[in-house]
Amino acid sequence: MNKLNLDKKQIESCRNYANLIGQDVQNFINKHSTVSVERTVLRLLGIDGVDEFSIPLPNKLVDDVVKNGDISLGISVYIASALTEKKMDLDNFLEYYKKNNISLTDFNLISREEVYKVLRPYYEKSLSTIKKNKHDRSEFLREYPRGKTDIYVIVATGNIDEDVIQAVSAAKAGADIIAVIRSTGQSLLDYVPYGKTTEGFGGTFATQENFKIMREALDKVSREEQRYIYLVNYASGLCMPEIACMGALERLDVLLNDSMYGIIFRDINMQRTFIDQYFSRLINAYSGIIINTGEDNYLTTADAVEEAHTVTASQFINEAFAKLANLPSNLMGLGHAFEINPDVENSFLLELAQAQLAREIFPDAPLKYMPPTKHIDGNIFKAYQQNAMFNMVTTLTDQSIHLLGMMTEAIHTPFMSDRYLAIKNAKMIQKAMKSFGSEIQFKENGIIQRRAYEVLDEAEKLLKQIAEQGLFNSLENGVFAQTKRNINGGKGLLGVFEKHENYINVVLEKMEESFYED
Amino acid sequence: MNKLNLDKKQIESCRNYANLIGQDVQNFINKHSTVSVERTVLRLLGIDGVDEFSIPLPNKLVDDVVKNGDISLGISVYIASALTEKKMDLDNFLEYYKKNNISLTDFNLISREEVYKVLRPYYEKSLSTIKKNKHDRSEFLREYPRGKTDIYVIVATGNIDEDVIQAVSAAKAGADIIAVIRSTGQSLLDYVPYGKTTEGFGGTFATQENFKIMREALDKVSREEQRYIYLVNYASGLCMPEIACMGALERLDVLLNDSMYGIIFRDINMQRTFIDQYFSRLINAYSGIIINTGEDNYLTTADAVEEAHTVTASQFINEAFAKLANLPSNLMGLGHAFEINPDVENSFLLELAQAQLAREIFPDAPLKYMPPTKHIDGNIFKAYQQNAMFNMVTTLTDQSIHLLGMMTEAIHTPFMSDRYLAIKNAKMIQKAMKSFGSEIQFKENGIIQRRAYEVLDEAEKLLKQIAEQGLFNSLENGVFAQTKRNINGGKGLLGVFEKHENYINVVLEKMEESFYED
Amino acid sequence: MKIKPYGDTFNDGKVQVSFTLPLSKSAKATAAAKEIAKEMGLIDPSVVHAESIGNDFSFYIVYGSVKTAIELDKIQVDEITQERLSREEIEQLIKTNFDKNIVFIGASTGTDAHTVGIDAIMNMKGFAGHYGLERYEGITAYNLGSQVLNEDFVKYAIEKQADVLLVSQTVTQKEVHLKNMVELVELLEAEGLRDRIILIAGGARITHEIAKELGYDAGFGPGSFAEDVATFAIKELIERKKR
Amino acid sequence: MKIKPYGDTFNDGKVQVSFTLPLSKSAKATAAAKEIAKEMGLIDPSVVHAESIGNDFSFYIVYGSVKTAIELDKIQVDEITQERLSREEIEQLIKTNFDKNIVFIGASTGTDAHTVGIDAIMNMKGFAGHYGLERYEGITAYNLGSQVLNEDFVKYAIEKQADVLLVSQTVTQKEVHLKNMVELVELLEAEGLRDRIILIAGGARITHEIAKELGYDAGFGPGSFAEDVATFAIKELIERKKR
Ligand code: B12
Ligand code: B12
Ligand SMILES: Cc1ncc(COP(=O)(O)O)c(C=O)c1O
Ligand SMILES: Cc1ncc(COP(=O)(O)O)c(C=O)c1O
Repeated sequence: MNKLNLDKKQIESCRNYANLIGQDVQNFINKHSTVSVERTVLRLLGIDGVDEFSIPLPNKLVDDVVKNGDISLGISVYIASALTEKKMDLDNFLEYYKKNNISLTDFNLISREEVYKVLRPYYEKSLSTIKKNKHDRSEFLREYPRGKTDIYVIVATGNIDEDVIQAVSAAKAGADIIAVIRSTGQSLLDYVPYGKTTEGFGGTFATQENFKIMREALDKVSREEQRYIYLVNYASGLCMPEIACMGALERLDVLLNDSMYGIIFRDINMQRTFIDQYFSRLINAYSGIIINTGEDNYLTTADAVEEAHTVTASQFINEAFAKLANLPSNLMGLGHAFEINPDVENSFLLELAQAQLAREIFPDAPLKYMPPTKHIDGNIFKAYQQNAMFNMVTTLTDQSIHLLGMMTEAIHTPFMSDRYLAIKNAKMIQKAMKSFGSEIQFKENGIIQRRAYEVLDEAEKLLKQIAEQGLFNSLENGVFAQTKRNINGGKGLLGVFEKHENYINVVLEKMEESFYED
Repeated sequence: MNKLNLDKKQIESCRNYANLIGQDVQNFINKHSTVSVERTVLRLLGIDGVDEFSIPLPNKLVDDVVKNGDISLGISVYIASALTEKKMDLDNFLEYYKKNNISLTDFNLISREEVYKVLRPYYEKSLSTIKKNKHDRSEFLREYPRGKTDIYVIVATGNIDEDVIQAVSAAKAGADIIAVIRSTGQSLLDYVPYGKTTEGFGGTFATQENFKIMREALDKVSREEQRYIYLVNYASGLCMPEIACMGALERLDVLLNDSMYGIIFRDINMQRTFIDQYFSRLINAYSGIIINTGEDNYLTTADAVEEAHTVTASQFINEAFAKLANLPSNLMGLGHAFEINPDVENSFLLELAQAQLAREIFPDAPLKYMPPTKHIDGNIFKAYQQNAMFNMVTTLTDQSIHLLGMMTEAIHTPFMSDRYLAIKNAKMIQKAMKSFGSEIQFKENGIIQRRAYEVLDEAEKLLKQIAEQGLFNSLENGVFAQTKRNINGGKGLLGVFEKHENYINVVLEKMEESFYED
Repeated sequence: MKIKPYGDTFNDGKVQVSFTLPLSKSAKATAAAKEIAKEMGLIDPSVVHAESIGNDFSFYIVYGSVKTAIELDKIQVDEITQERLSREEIEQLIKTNFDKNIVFIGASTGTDAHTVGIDAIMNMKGFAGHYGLERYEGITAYNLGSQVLNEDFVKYAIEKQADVLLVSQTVTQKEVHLKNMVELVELLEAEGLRDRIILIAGGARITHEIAKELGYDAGFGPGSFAEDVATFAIKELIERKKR
Repeated sequence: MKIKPYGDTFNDGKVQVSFTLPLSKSAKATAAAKEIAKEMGLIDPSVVHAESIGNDFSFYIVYGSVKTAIELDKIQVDEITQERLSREEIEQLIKTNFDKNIVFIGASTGTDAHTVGIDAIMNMKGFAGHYGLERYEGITAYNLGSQVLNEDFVKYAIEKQADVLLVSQTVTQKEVHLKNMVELVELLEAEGLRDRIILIAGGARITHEIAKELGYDAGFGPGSFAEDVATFAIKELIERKKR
């Protein structure tokens, strides 16, 4: 595995800078919460469903407190106080709440101990569902052990029923991981749609019901194929922790959950994103869900030769945040991508260097490796070849989560046959080149090694600079994807608040505790 | 270049066996001639054209002697004697011959010295045309130096005019070598068709006029593109030396000219083929034309994993015959192919081993590397990928003559776009992986090296066995392509004859002399 | 002139087709594939490949010859035929014809978050060696980025007194782009702005033809550069000034 | 049941098409490509790729939706529906029904030199783990190899009193195989042999349908094995004996 002969000290130094960066932001995170964090608490107490205007109950309740009470205390105390005063269980209270024109802030607030006492049965129920899901997943994995590289494809029809057909078909063709792409724009909604959906643009809405439908279908095909098929969805966005919670409840296996993607690519406020990602990742850590980070996206806007080091630097930062959220290495699906213009001389060697670099820096991480997208054009034959080259690098460098490129990348979301052909492409390379990686050595100080050193050097410099300036400032200066974001700009800032000294979050605290116990 | 760490002694031993095999057959060759050898002599004296029944004059004259005279004396003496007795020059005599019902055997035979004296002006004219062609090619090559790998594509429309359009288009897209495939079955005709042709099946007739038309078109595009475009045709068949002669006269650059292909794949008699290939290759050596051998074809009938060593053994034999015909290494385009079933685990490594083996055994030969054909099916996308993998091995092992695979290999002879896309595929690999070969080393005694040792071992054993049994016997036993041929079977045996002790061949002798002069 | 596709001979009409059928692979499904090819007007279609791609689906590759040649002379293309001027020429043109800076405002509108295209046209750095509009003397360029609502876009246009609006649209699924592009035209008309502004669209699937149909002044597809857009816009502005 | 191709939704009718036009790349040529797609009955064809491929040629990739669904129930396939028997079953069948060996003669006929296919069916070793006819007890198999002229083939058939003739044809350019295959039928008829012999064709582009049309008893395409041919031939011989 050690082909690049990297400087261990330098890697250590990068990690140290990243930890400084992460810790600095974590201090900020610990003092804050957001509306979506609070909604997640409600969901983990078992609150779901929508009112007559299709507003999800968690939104309705949190908005109520935001408007009429003091959300900085956290939603936990409000809901617990209401139950106590009304002497109702949650279901009854919610019925009562929906029917009568009352506010959640109409009740006398009870003490921290009482809050825990009242809410324990509710959150314990959810937590035990999550634990059961984690256990079921382990059972599946024990029964059907995985290879070293998982083939990952997306479905994106907009219609969950159609998605199921395509997912099953892909699994039968050899896919190990199925991601259901979200409808364009969902990440900017400050609520999670409810129920089964069959209309979406460029993807299908992420709803708990849709998760359930797909999970069921995949469990069935997992048994048929004797391979456990991972289900993936996307957390990043204004509802990051809520989606993590839904994923935990419906046994998703992988969640796109970057610490910065929303900031850079969806112009979501950075304070909001950092706070949300922490809770979201904590849930994932608790549920045994692999996170996927999104630094691969940097190269869709910036040049992949010049900006390769930003990907590496970002991986270190994502790792630092992941550790702070108690995620073990084997759940850190750090992202990177094959995005160099194939017209660049020796582009293949540069890609190989970068992929191997990631592999050697993060030996235990289930690295997510993204296919070429930017330099794919409408020539589907050429695209098929570019994907073959990408598949080769994947195989040569033992990447873990292998997102397959589609020959119609520049045209449309995948057709059934595009996906099938993509799987066939990957399988052929995997088989024909099976031992190629272990059969070759790289020339000492040759093009490949030198490229890796160069990228690592620059990543270290960048991390040092970010550590000095702070991550907030750095994002304002546009260090990643050449995109500048204002600390008070972007979507969702209104949903951020400082925690009161009496702030209570029953679920977050319980989860944190669980990690200290171990 | 030395990646396999081959045993030099073993290579030496293979060469020794091959030389024994070659010398043994050469003893037979030296004592024999064939009707096509004699027709070639006439062509090199400047005799061309057809009679009123479309029978080529060279055929008419040789058949005349076969029927009415003693062809074992060679055609030279008959034609020289006729000219002497009739006191005519060649053109006049031929007019006279065609008009009057005479035989070439009607004249008193003159002495060897007289024969030379009479024929000198005629053959010298041809030889000087050939020398001029050789010189012109050198000039082109001096002006436009070549890279290390030449991209080779075929045209095969059946219509020389359409071929020209496609050839020019391919050259503009980046092809360095254009081969005009012959019409199905031409190799079994015991004459060469005459004049321009626009109707053929799966290919275009090889005629001198067609050669000229294509050469002109390619010279034009060579100047436009500032790259000298090689022209290729096929010699193997019943008219092997005649086509070599036509190629020499029209400045072809490469000729398919195997010592055994006709025997194995066209069921041409082996005596006939061996004799013909010698003269044919002598002409090529004289003209500076690269020969291409056809051991790649073995793997289209036999299994490429099991029979790889037969290709290597055959390359040694073809090399031995080439040396006997005075061909220098840099004109020996020995053939091999990428034909392993891609479903075989690590097939890519086995292909790499084989290609590198050929490269290291024959470091100075312009190796001809053939694409996958046998395991290509109607899935054009898969085929495009297989071709990409083939292109990678080509680039990794510095093959010289790179025959591009077509995505429609299993369907039809190439469409214009198939060829274009094939060139694009090859160019992308060449560029993106430019230095990959020099950047990697193979693991010592790993899969690749061990495979190479195994193939070389078996090739040595096979060569030893053939040297012991003799090549004629071995072919009767089906050592190559699992095809058995009888020494007195197959087409064209009737055209073989033993030379009389007074046999004269003015051109062959002159050419042989020229090599001893150097 | 009548033309047909070209396989390896003039007017052989050869085309390659591929598709999936919602049928398990079978002789009947293959026959159905052939039937579909015939429906497409192919003579002698040959199903060269049939492959099962999952439970109830199979994939086909077909070659065949199209029946009818098309009449080339009848094809009308609404094409931007102008020669692309260089940046210097455009700057000169602005200098000679206007005494104020020309204001370009661009955005990736609606839910569309793809900015690489509009950035390529507008940002200082430009694309593939062609500087963006921000670098042009005589041009004031505002790039509003991604997911800009049409309302906000129009508001900004009024505020900055835009001369040229640049709309980038990449996501075309379920025709979102058409709806979104038309909505902008309607908004501009409602504000009485449409005629005072040059409205230009661009994106990977945008053609001049489509843009014109939707009520835009021009459309630019893949491979466009700032020069193309600026040449068109400035010349058009000069034209309009004359009228 | 009516069906259409499937892109990512039932009956979306999506197909992919590619072809070359004998035109230099231009907006007009792209429009022509779109026109051709329309001629093929595609709704909303989208030219997703246009590339110059040499002086006067350009290459196009188009996606679009076919208009008409086809009626699946109307499709008739002349299919060999028999279950493939195992070698042992076939040998048993011969044993019980005939008291002499069944003579199969095969060749790649005409100018065709492709023997891998006929070898796969006939040679001892067989193909992909399926033994060839030479290995069958009760069958006498003669494989004449390549480029066997029809005349010679018929002569040999008479000499060896063949029961079954196997014809392999691979080269299909300019329809050589059709001519060659028909000629054989005519020769057999002239000799009064046609009805006394089972005539079977095979090859990469051969289908049962085509073979029947040309007057053969059956046709076998890619993926056929000795068992398929033997099952068909022996059962047919038994049938004929009954009549
Ligand atoms: C990069 C990229 C992204 C990046 C965008 C980053 C960013 N800041 O822009 C990220 C990763 C964020 C992304 C996200 C998504 N993407 Co995206 N993405 C691409 C990708 C790979 C490249 C697009 C690109 O940058 N091209 C390069 C630029 C330079 O080309 P261009 O845009 O065509 O621009 C040129 C011309 O068109 C013209 N031009 C463009 N705009 C304008 C404007 C004017 C006025 C003028 C004059 C000219 C002009 O000039 C430019 C230079 O020549 C394409 C696939 C591909 N290879 O094309 C998919 C693709 C466009 N994405 C797609 C989808 C579906 C999405 C998502 C919706 C997926 C999802 N469900 O999550 C999301 C959400 C985005 C959203 N809400 O809009 C689909 C669109 C399918 C369709 N036809 O509708 C594509 C085709 C991929 C696919 N096959 O699924 N994507
Ligand atoms: C191997 C090969 C050769 C070898 C043949 C060696 C040999 N001894 O057979 C060599 C190198 C000699 C060769 C030469 C040529 N070839 Co070639 N060749 C091929 C290749 C690569 C594979 C064919 C093959 O062996 N397939 C494997 C066998 C097992 O499959 P199969 O034949 O389909 O057989 C199966 C079934 O069809 C069936 N079957 C077959 N026959 C029969 C018979 C019966 C009775 C039954 C029941 C079943 C049956 O059962 C078999 C097992 O399942 C194909 C391309 C490809 N990938 O398909 C080109 C191909 C067939 N060749 C082609 C051409 C044009 C030629 C040449 C004419 C080129 C030239 N101008 O020089 C020459 C000349 C040959 C000639 N005179 O016929 C073209 C044909 C184009 C067309 N459609 O007309 C092809 C498609 C390549 C191309 N794209 O140009 N070729
Ligand atoms: C980390 C991460 N999160 C989320 C997404 C998708 O987000 P959206 O649904 O906002 O397009 C991506 C897309 O590639 C991603 O990389
Ligand atoms: C050495 C050699 N000669 C000749 C040919 C072509 O011969 P024919 O024209 O007989 O098909 C080939 C075909 O691949 C070949 O490899």
